[in-house]
Amino acid sequence: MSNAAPNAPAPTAPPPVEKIRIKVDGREIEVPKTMPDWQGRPQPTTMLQACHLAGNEVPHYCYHEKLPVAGNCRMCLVEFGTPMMDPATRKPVLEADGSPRIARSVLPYEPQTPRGAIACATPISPGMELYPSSPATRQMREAVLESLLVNHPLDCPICDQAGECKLQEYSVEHGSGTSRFVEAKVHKPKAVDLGPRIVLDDERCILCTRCVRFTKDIAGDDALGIVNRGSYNTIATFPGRPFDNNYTLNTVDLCPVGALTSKDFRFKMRVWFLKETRSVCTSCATGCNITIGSREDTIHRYEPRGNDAVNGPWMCDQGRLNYRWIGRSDRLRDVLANGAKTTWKAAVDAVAARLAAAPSGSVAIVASARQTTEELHLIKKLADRLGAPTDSVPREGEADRLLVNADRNPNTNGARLTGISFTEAGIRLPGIADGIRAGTIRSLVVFGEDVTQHGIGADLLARLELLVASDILPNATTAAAHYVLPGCAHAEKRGTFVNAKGRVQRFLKAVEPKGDARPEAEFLRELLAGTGAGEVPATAEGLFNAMAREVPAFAGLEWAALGDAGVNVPV
Amino acid sequence: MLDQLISDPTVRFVAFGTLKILVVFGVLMTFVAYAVLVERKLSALIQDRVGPNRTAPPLVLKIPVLGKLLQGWGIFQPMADGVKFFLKEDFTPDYVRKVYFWIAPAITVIPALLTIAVIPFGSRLGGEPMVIADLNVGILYTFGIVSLGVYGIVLAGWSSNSKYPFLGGIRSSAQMISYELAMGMSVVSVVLVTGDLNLGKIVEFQAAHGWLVFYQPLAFVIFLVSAFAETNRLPFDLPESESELVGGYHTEYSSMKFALFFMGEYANMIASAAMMVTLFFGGWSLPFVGAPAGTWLGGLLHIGIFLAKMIVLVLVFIWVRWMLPRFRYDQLMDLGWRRFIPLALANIVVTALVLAALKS
Amino acid sequence: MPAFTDLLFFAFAGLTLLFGFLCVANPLSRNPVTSAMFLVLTIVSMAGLFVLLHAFFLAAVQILVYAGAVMVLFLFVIMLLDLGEEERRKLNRVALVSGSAAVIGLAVVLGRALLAAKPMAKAGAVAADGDTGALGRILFQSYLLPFEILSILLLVAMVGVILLSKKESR
Amino acid sequence: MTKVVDRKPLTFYERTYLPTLLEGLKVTARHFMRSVKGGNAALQLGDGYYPEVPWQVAEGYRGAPYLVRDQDGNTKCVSCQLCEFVCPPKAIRITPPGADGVPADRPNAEKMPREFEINMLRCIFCGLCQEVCPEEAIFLQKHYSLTGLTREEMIYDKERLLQLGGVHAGIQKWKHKLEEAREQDTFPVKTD
Repeated sequence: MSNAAPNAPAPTAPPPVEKIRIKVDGREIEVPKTMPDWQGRPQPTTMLQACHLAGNEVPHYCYHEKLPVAGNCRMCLVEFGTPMMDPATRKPVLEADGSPRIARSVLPYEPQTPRGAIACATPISPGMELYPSSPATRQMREAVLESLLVNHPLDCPICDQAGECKLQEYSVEHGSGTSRFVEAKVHKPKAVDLGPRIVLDDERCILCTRCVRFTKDIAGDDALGIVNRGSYNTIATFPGRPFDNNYTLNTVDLCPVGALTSKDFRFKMRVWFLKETRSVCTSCATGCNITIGSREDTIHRYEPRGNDAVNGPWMCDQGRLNYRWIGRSDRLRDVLANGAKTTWKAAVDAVAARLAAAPSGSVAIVASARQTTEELHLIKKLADRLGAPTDSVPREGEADRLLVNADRNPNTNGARLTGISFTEAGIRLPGIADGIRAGTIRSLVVFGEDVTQHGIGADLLARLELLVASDILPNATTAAAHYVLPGCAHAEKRGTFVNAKGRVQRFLKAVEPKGDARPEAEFLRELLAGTGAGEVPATAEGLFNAMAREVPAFAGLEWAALGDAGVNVPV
Repeated sequence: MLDQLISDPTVRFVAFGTLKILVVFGVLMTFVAYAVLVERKLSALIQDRVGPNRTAPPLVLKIPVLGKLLQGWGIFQPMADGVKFFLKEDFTPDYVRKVYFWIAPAITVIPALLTIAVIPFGSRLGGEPMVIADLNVGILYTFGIVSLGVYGIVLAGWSSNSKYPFLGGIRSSAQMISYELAMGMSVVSVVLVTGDLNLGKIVEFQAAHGWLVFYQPLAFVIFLVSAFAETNRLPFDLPESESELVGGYHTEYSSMKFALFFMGEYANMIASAAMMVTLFFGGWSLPFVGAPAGTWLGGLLHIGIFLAKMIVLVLVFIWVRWMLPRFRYDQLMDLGWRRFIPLALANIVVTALVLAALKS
Repeated sequence: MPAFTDLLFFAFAGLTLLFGFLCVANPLSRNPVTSAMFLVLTIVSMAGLFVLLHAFFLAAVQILVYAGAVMVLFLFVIMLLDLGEEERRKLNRVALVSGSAAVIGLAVVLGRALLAAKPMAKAGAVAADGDTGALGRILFQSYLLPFEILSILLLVAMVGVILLSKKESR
Repeated sequence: MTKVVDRKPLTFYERTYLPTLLEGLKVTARHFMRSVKGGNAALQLGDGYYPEVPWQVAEGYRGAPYLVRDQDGNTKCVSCQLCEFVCPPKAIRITPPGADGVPADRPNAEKMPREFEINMLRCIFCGLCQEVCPEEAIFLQKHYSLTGLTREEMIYDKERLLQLGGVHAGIQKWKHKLEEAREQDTFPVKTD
């Protein structure tokens, strides 16, 4: 066995998993004997997983695919039966027709009372029969729900979870509709300030401990715990220590009820109004998959979208809260020519004419690794046409061990693969600055960056004959620009990013651009036509497919084939 | 100098022409406005209701008995309606084809007004013929102009870009063409009898020989029914039928643009009535008496006679609206194509034969 | 006032040509309904020309039949078929050549006919003041055969339409 | 079993539409004559009719929806936005308080709308908002004749709705919860 094999051979297929036969609701199916647990290690298949494979979802609160199993909510109780063994012969007892006799899980001393097992933690065995739809199972679920609701305040009208609350959903699906409980409910603290981003309502908590397990086992910050006894059980942090790490808001997603709510989203919008758009987080090169919740062109929240190849079901708080700039009131809304408002046609025509007239090599383009791959590809085409040097701007931060990448640009790899920047972003920038200083570069086109922060100061910008800046928010560069072309945030257009691991992921449009702003690809297309670089497709799909044909790194890819999870390319 | 000007035929023509146009237009508009009131009052009486009886300017109400009476009759209602139409919000939906949407109401109302130009509404007044344009082909002119009226409705329906108006427009185009044929053919026999296309001559013929309705009763019936269809009045108001098409072609219209459609319908109705009076009821003449008036009084009397006949016919139009339910579309087409056109054709043949026999 | 009539003639002739052009090659709109409406305007302006020739009957019939009936049917069909904006097509070379050949040929024939014709010999006498009687006499005496043939042609077309549109009945 | 009812074939006379015409003429003429002769009481001008004497609505009439206060004068609405969601013509528009918005003026209820607007031009008085409201905060009341000179005027804001709605004495759920909590000395309860 050589350990010096840099080019690892194609991974061998995992050994075939042994299958066992069981019955779910009287229907015989074959399930693998082991399945991956929350860390991906093979573990004996549980009843819950088997029911899932059989197409029968078992309700659950504490169980979560990506968390250790706790088995404390009891919601997943399922009636089951196992083949009877003759204790003397150790042989299965057979019915008259030759089929094995099944022992149902009812208590021996109280035969009418079901005695289910928690499906999330009970492994299956050959010949087992599961009854997730039996009257006994239904009765158990009803009883569990009634007990969970004993102290629940039922304040859904003021609860942010309403609409995506598991307690609501299961009560409708499996609950009894009425309560036999007449005593006063136990009242616990409401609106407890747990940390800088989290509010806890103890009355609503059903003590599933998902949040406790997440912070301990995933985030690695053992901050939460359960204190007190019996009816007075509550979630709490260590006295005087706030619940504050970069992943706290995941507990809000995990919380099946409205106990943990986000301060940022608190009382902002009811979830049933939110339009959900599949998108990608732009805060770092990890490219976590997100769902944008928006209503009428206002973004209200980001939520992580499960993708095991990128972020699992999690995302960091920093990325999640980084959406307010899209709705900022000082967004660039107008097309400006020398400070005066103008139309897109006039501005694009003028810029195209001046760029087309500029001698080769006198134009430079600074693009941004926050732009979509398609836009970067179009910028590269434009640069090739004009003979212009290009680069993008690096943006570094601190990485952590979980999701945050040191590269804070979402599309550095896109910029590299399309040829905008060299192997490392930003190494051509000093050359461009020198060119401006020497007077060889007289026109500069900047996309989405403030170049005064990156070595091309205001004094250099003042020397330029033509400075075109396309950006989303105003900065020193747009203030100095002769032409300002307002662009769009990722939530306002469609496109793809290539993350740090080379995964090409697409994102969709959630809200309309502000003011006159347009997606960059649209006016790049017009600039290309205006400078005589030819026609390119008008849609994001067409652009991506055309780019895949032209750029070797994306060879063979298609927009439609990217799917929701993305596709890896070598980087 | 002034005498010279007055005696100059061109000046006379222009001056009297303008005067006649203004007067006729004013009278027509008043008729349109009050036809609406009469319709509302008459329908109310037929349906055991009261009708408009609330509108009155405060000053009028102060007049002891008359004020209350005028208010009760709703005399001021048309004025209030007019003011309301002007003040209502005039909106254009976003999704319409704007140019057509804006010109369609005008196209509807203009032909209706143009038709009046050739109607001889009196004999002579001070030596001046009481017709705005004494055309040789008056009847054909009327039909040509009326046939253009359908564009207003069709374009309104199409440009509204909405399903009910569209259905209304489609219905209207088919209905108008169908009944134009029957109407035109019914008039052919009238023309055969009089031997002239000039409406003035036709009236003079009737003044001499008696009303044409007695010569051509079948032609009159066909013309009358077709006139109902051409003006989109009940029982043939399928282009706007409220119960199924909301408002038909004018569903998306409001304010003055809607008012133009409304005025177009009533102006059309009055024009049809005037046409029928001219063609079948001897115009300004009374049965078997009357020649072009020589005196001012006679001239005014003739105009009065014409208007009286016209009002009676307009009342018939209004009465029928509250008498009959709407036809089904296939019944409407059946009536037009399978009853009226063959009947009108037969009428032409019979008339021609009789005329030939009389001549020989 | 001959000058005034001439002015009117040029106005109507110019409008006819303008509307005709807009009907087939409207640079602003490729909508079939717009084209149809410009055709209506063309027909109406042509009726104006007839009026200037004192052919009132012809003018009235032109508006009545073409503008009032035929074009309404056109519109009816356009709306029912819900035709969208017409795409601006690339010129087909074969069509271009054959089309221009046809236009040139037609122009030559028309030019020769116009050159050969005697200017205004007795046209005025025939249609004087839109005399329907004279028109009728020409139509039913001099040109009876062509008239009847045309009528039969229309009849054939009508029978054809009825046959085509009739539902199969067993 | 379908039963086919044969239509009575019309006679030629009937097919000319004449009998129905005459019948219609008879009916309309009869009513017209009766009205003209004064058999129609409504013809008598005078008072006692709608514009002068407003119409008295019946019990249970469903007019315009307004917000109500509880017997302590507090806003009952908690901005749950169910009415906004259920409203068929989308006449209701609620601006939620947000994280930094004013808390409810009732203790324990945590929130109330920052703004609550009903566009009375859109409202169809269907009553679904009243039906769906978990707080009994919105009621269809007896106003049926709402007028205004501008569209903006017809969008009733929270203040106006509350003022028009008046007081509705009912179960004070949140107050009851607070009192219940105060009786349990185990936990401190925030009252504001």
